[in-house]
Amino acid sequence: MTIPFAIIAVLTIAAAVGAMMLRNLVHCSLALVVAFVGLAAAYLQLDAQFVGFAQVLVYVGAVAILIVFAVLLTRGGEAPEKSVFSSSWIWGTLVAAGVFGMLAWTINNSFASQREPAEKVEATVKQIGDALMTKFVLPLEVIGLLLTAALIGAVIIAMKEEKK
Amino acid sequence: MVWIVKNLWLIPALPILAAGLSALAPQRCRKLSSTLAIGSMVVSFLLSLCAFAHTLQHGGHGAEAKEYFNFPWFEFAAGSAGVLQLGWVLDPLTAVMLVMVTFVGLLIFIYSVGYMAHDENFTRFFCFMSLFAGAMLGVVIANSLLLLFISWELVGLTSYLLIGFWYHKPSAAAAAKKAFITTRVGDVLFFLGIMWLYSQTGTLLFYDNGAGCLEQSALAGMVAKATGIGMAVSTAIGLLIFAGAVGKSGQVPLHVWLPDAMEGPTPVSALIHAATMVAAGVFLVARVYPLMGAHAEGAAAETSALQVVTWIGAITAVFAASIAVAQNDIKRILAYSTVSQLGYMMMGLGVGGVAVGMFHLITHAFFKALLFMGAGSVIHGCHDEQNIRHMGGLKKFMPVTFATYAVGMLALCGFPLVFSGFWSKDAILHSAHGWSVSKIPFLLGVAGAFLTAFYMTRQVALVFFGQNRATHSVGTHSTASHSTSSKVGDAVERVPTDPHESPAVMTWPLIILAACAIGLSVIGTPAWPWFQSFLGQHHGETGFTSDVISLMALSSVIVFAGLGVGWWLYGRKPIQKAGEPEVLEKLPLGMHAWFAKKYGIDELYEMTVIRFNAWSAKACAFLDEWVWGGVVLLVSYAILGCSFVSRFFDELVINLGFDQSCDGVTRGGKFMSRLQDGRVQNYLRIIGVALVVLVLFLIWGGGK
Amino acid sequence: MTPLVGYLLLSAMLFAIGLAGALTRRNAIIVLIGIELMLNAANLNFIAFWRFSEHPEALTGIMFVIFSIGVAAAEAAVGLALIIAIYRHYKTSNVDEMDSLKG
Amino acid sequence: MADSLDQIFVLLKHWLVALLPPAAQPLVAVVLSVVAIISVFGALFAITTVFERKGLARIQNRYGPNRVGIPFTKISLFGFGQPIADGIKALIKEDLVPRAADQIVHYLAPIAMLVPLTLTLAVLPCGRNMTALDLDAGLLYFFAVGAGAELAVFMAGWSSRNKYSLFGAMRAIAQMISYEVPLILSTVAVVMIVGSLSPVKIVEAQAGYGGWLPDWFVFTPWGLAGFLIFITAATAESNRSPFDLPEGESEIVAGYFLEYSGFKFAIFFMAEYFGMFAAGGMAATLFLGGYAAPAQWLNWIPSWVWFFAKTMGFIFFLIWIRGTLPRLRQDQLMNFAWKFMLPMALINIVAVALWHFMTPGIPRWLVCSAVVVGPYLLMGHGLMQNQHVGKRVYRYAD
Repeated sequence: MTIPFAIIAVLTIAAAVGAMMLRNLVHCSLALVVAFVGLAAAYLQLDAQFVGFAQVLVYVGAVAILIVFAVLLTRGGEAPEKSVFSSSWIWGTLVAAGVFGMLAWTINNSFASQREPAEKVEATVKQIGDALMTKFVLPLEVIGLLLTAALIGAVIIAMKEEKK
Repeated sequence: MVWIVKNLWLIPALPILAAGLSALAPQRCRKLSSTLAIGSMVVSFLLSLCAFAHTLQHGGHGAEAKEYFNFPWFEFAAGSAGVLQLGWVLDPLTAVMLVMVTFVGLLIFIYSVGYMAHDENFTRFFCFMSLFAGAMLGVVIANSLLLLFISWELVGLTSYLLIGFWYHKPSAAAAAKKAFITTRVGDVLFFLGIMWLYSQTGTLLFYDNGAGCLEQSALAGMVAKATGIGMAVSTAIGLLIFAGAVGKSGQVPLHVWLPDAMEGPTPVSALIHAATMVAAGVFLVARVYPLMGAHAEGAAAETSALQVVTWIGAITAVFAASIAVAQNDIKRILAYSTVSQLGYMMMGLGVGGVAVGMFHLITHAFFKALLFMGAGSVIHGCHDEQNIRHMGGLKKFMPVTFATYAVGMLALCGFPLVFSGFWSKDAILHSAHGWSVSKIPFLLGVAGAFLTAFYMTRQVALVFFGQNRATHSVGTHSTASHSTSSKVGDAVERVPTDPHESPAVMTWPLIILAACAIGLSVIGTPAWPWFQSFLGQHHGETGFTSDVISLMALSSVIVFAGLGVGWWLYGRKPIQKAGEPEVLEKLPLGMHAWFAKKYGIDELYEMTVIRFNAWSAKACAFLDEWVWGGVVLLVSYAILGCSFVSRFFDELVINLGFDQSCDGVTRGGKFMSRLQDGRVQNYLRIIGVALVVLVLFLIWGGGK
Repeated sequence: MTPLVGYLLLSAMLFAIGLAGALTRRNAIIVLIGIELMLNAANLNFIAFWRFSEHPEALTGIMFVIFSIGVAAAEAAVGLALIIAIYRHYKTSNVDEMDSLKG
Repeated sequence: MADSLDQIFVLLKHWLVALLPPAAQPLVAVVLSVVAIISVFGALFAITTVFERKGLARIQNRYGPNRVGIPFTKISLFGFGQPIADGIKALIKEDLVPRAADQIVHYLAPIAMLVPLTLTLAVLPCGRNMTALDLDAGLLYFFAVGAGAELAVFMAGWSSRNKYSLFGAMRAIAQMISYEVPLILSTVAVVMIVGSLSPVKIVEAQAGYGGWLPDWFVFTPWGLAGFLIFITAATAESNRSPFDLPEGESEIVAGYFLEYSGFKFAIFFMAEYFGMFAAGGMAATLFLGGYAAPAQWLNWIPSWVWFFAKTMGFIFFLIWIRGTLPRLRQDQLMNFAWKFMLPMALINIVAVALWHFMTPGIPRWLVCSAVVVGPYLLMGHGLMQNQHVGKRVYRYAD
């Protein structure tokens, strides 16, 4: 448990809690951005440079903006007067807590806890690119197809339907 | 590796690039797009001349003149087995085809600048045309069956686009569909063949220094294996691939689309028939000739797939020629003649090897392009009249067209000694005569030659001689309103005027092609069979041996007979009015009617399909109405009876318990509906619980 | 170097938080945010396991995360588009009120 | 001599670090580079403001700032004391925050704007061995961190609770996102040729001097196209004229920082300039050979001089453009981004692929130029054909 990791973890969890608890939707999304940045920092801690930057580029640069736009487009900008939590929030919290308990318990008694890190790993961009172009070329094609489909689909769904 | 070999891909790439650019261009830029298309064709022509020269001065004859350039395309699995390779090959066959395609294509482009001048979709037209030419060039240079197939399908697509170019005409749209679907039939089999070949040899490259699928090791391997029905695997694959060729180059029984393809603009027909599409089929057979000809050591050569090729070709030759005798549409006649000539080429490939077939392909390309463009010029001059019975006497109106057309017609008939068609056809007949299996293809070929001469004479006589019958019934005839909406110039005035000669941009290509149709004859005579030896076929005897002379004499006699009969029937006293009865209708047992409706092949196909449909539909209706219906009826009666019995029982016994059960059901439904309330979060919550339960279950020994 | 358990616990925590948010909040956008959080927790697991694996040079974890980031981007785009469409139709972005299948 | 002059800063840093106990050395090294970056670019920012004002004044045929000098003396430093005066003014000015504003976000926005843009400066190779943060994925880092600015713009615009701020923010975000696509795609070309995302490697790849031109990428067909696309998109990225719709005074009073005053406004200002520096430095690194000298015999001039010269050249280009061109309309802006720049960037990538696969020589040049220029003409033609740009006519009411 190193100091940077502790800072990152605390920051990320705090931001995540904020993203889930705050009343104002815009604040929620900004907190979410902080959580994303924290995750990226965690990736960097794990020597995964490329993924860390990709995380920042995609989530902070694109997804956060998307969410913010959606918030504004659904009039979420101002905090609602009635409760932001659904009627059955107790059960939800209990289930989430149960899931966490189960996960934590499993992790603690799993043999994974004895794992030792490989002393020096590096994933250079060149290696990743080679892997993408040779071994993972098919998933790459598929993901490209998926993104295209998502683009078209999103446009068509969000398009204003003409008055009948 | 020489520059031209490495950059051979530029030849098809340039027209395709031109197509892409003119696709980007706005519709108004007519000059831009035509310039792009023609310019790219010129450059490709020059490049292919370089390639040709390269093969010439590299002139080892035949197999050792091959140079190819392969590159890995992409890798779908680790190891060299998973690498899919493409490539291109430069050998005499490729070089000759390249020069022919680019040259004829270039002339056709220039010609269509004049022909399409009034069409407002000029830009689209040239975009498609150059794509078409580019795809065909791709077929020619391909060194990988896969690359060849890709270009092949591109050819099919563009042919669809071009035949249906005037898609506002339902007939054109139908013709386009027909062509596309008919060729698909062949291509499916072709594709099966490709996959089988890949599974057998593990490569699709033709030549890959020793590892290619056309080279000795692979062939030997395939010849050794035998399929279930006893023929060698190589033969089976060859037949499958040949099916593709049958579809593309309109052999019986898949020839039906070719005549309908006349619905496209005339330059398209010229391109399809002369240079690109139908030639692709013949070229394919020539390309995979080693596979076709592969046969076990012991067996005779004729056990191979070539026998089928020969028979199909011979049958097609006579069959189509006989149909052509009775057509009236100037372009249809040419179309059927193309079909029969393709038959000749296939027959030549079958009996005489690559060189014979290819020689006829080349010569035919030139004079058939000439004929089509001549026909186009005639149509253009007669204000989109296509029925030859409404023409006549055009000799004095359009002299240049007449002269060039006559040259083309004589070349097609195989007029002795000066015309290239004579030599190429004679070579085919000669080798057919020498064929050891049977003499029937030879006789069929002879008959075809006679018919060819006959119907060409008939056409020329009806079109150019006699006096003009165009003045009546222009505009009333069905094909007279051909593309009025797309030809602005003719749409406005349909008053019958005198036919006129076409502009120079249309006549000059005709003249050049006519020159070629004569000049080409020097490269393939038996005296100096340069072409054959260039394509690497070493004849036993060259020069005019006795039987060569006798065959030449025979075919000349045949040709003269055909010409004579044709002239005697049509030229001597030309018909006066369009309505006059056809002379041939006096033929016994209604043969002419059979010819006129093309042996009813179309009707046959449609009738069989439709009959089958109708019959099965009736059967289903019958089953539905009587069998199932009856069962249902019986059941219903049974139910009625039972219910009648059970009513008493019901009213006395059940009703007491019934209300309680109803309440139970209602309560259950309420409970269920609470689970199923359409709120996402409830579902999600249940999933969460389920996850916990599942994991715990797995941990506490439930896993094993 | 922080032991693997630390990262796993962090990701489990994030997952739980995301789940809680997705379960308890009214607003559909926040539900989507929660789901994004859960996805990211999974990504963190991948990276951690990659770093602590015997063969990090195989890059499998990295690849998984790259692809899942791509998928998540697509999912966010489509999901938000759906939310906006629903909002335009029902004039609400409250998941409690979106419980009828027919528009 | 020339070499030591070239490496002077590096040597200085090493000497300073060596003075300290080894435990503290890495930390101190980092701190030193950070301080260097902030001070150097801060000073550049100060000077550039004066140059911009003077340059615009020259273009508009008037005097720029020319009074401020040393107080209580007659010495006027040709107005180069101006930034100091401005700084003091910004510091002591009252800091107004609207009552309705969202206090926290409103306070955080300028910081969230300044930090990422400062971070982007870290990967620029300012000279031989003078890269503060030499990352293997430097280019990705550059764009990833730079993307943070959009969020800051949104925060500023939304938190001010002001219609015009929100409009400005929306415009700015739409514009930034739209132009980020061609910006990144145009760099993909370079990455494809160099085969690395590291700015240092990219600069080294352009180090040679073939023939009578240095091997800079700008001297190839695709490089030239990529360079033009890049600087256009970068201009739009940093909201400079003619793409300065987000702060168009005449339409939306000042855009997203309308409600900011005092030092927060100064921070926005500074952030915008840092963005320009980052863009200019990246343009120089990617296409203009970074810190490489344009000719063999100019190598005695230190490499960092060349880098900053090229960057400032880009800045002056921006100033010149700002003084020259009118502002675009929103729809023109978007059409230009999506219908012209994006296709051109994609076609440019195709050109690069051809360039990579064809053998060097004249045909390669011809083919690549054709691939780039042909679509350029056609698309330009297609986009301009239905709008008639003619001479402006003056009509008088009568």
